[in-house]
Amino acid sequence: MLEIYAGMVLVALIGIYCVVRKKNMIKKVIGLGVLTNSVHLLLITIGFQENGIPPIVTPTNIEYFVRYAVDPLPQALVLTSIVIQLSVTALALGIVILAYRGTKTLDMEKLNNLRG
Amino acid sequence: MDIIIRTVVKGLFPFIVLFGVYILFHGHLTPGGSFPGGIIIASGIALLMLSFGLSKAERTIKEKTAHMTEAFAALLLVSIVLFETFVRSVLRPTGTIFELWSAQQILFLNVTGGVMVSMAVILILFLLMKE
Amino acid sequence: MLLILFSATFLVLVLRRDEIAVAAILFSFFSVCYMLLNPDIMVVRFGGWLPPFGIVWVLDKFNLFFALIVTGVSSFVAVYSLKYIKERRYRFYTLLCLQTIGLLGISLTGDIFNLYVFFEILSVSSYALVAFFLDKRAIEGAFKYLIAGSLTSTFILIGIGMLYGLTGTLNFADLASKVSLASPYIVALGLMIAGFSLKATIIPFHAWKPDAIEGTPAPVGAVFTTASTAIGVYGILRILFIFNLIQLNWVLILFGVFTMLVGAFMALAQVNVKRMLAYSGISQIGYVVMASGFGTLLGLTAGMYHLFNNAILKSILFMGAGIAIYVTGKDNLNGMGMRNTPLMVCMGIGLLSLSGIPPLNGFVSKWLIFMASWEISPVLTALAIIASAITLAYSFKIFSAIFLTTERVEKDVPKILLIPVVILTIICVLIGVFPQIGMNIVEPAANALLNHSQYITAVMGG
Amino acid sequence: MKGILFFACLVVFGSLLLYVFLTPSFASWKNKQVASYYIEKGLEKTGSANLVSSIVWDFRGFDTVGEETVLFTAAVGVFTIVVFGLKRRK
Repeated sequence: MLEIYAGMVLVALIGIYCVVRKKNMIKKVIGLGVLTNSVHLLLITIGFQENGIPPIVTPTNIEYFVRYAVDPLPQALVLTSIVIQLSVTALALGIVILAYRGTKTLDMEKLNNLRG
Repeated sequence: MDIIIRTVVKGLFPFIVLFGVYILFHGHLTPGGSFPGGIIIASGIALLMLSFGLSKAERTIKEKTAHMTEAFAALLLVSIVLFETFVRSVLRPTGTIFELWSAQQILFLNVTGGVMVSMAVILILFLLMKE
Repeated sequence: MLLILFSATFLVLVLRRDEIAVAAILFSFFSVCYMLLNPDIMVVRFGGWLPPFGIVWVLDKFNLFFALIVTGVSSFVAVYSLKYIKERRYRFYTLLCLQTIGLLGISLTGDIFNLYVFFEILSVSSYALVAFFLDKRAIEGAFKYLIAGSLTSTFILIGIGMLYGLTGTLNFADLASKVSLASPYIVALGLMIAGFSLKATIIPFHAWKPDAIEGTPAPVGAVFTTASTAIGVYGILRILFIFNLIQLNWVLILFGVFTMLVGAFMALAQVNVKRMLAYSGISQIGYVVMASGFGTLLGLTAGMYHLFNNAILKSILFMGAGIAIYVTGKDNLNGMGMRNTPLMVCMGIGLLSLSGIPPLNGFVSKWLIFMASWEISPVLTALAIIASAITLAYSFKIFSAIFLTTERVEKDVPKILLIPVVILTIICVLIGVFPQIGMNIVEPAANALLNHSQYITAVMGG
Repeated sequence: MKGILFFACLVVFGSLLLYVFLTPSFASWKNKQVASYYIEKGLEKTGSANLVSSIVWDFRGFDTVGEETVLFTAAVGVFTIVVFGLKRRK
């Protein structure tokens, strides 16, 4: 289990680094995606179980289903969260397109004229 | 674009949409459901846009149609879920459990949600491609 | 109520009529008022499932108090925007309705993941509203807000994941019985509080706010500085009190004092009206957070009363400044001179009340805050009075820049822009003269927050 | 200097997260009453073989509606921003 959690934390840190330190706007949006995906990984891992089977009842597995099925709730949460991430990314890209048309650059520093 | 890509896409497009619809309708039996199904349908349209350009895709589904369908599907969805207890008494789960005609409420919601998701994603794609 | 709000959103989009949206938001405001009269805690179970398994909305006094602020501000803004927004108005109203849905959902829900979903509805619609004017400043503000907002809402999601992993449930009331003061829980709740501090603009998380507000339409600025900050404070208070984390309150007091002073000083240095008002809003939130951090009934009442008054005052000021911008076409403090007697009276009252001059409502809540802080430490009282004095200074700066300059524009102000401002000013004076009116709403709310065992039994029992 | 400080913050944040994930009771099956209720009763209560679907649309249907609303909001927002932004430039 340690490897999965460590991997998730590593991916999350890469995402935060990308969002905060990169100057390019597209890279910032990509960083957001990486960060959110790492959280999805975390949520899925919470439902993990040894020898688990998918939480879908079929005629063949109905006898031992209750004992081995993994937790279905995090999967539902991830499904919801993916849609939210999709919509945020779409809106972000729309804003980036407009910013690019206005200034012909993707650099955050050159866009930055609101200060103080 | 390339003729090979165009031919392949032309052949593949109906099957992609069909596969999406299959996933929508079997959301309560197999993995998948409204969101994956809707996204698969939308990805078919995205393929059309990439290979044939916006105008051909516009001929398959109009931007305005997508917008209106999305709004109405969303409205339907909200009203169904808010009156869920009432709906459950009308659409009583009948039929044997592992067949298509079971859990009517979830089936119906899956299809409505799938329509909404696919239309929303198609709309967003249209808008971002217009740039 | 929610169905009407939802359907109004879609109808506005399809039919392109704005009056539907205004009617829907007003309707939700009045239904919240009606529900406040009900003494019991109401629990709405969606789909008929019992609480830990399904989603519930809990309508207790504390939740309804925030719902009242949110819908009240939104309805005044909706009336005001009928004239203020000139083009693409039906789009604006669609987004405004969605934002109201988000705010209302956050304040009423009793489920932690449902809270996240509504938080995202609020965030996504407000990103779009910030970018609404589509000029360079609006785009930049929207992008900064989007990055900061998505980063912190991811923190909230991580916090939710941790809580689910530690306790195996997502319901507030169910969580409250399982969460203890062990350190893993504190990390999880701290992440969520950090997420809400962004909306509440407590000082290390404040940087997006002035940037975002500078480019927005003024009525949206009013919603931002009142309703979304109120929602942020709601999240923080709900988490702190229902999970009994009152031992951590010194953190709140520290951040509150810091926010209060820095916000006031920054406001003094601004030249743009909207930016100055944004910093002023940050400073007022500092008062609220500090007073709530005392943890006593008096402190909590004072803080929430100040939040309530701040909502009224900031709406007056943003709408008044919006009228000035509408008439003169500039938002720089130099060159905004205009003459209009009713507006001058309203803005004057609003600014005086903001800095705590006696017969007005700002004085009532500030006096309560001073009293509450005196019980803890006189130093805090002194700091609060200093911040209040600075408030008076920048209030005078705004007032003189708009109404006392030599070059003034003589132009009629549309009546519909003035109506909400005048109504709010009347409420402001009324509360100042009869503070008991506001007290009747605030005190039950503070009591409901402190006696959270009632909340838990209402949700779980029976 | 700023970079080093930032990396230090990242490391502290990451180790805090790991600390929580490695607490012994984290994600253990015994504190999952809600999940076991879904697994045991989900099939007979909703009649859907796919339990994820039954949670998404039935037990927590309101969440999903909220999620579709987010998608709708994004579509409206992108429409507002992009289409009118393009018109204004011309």
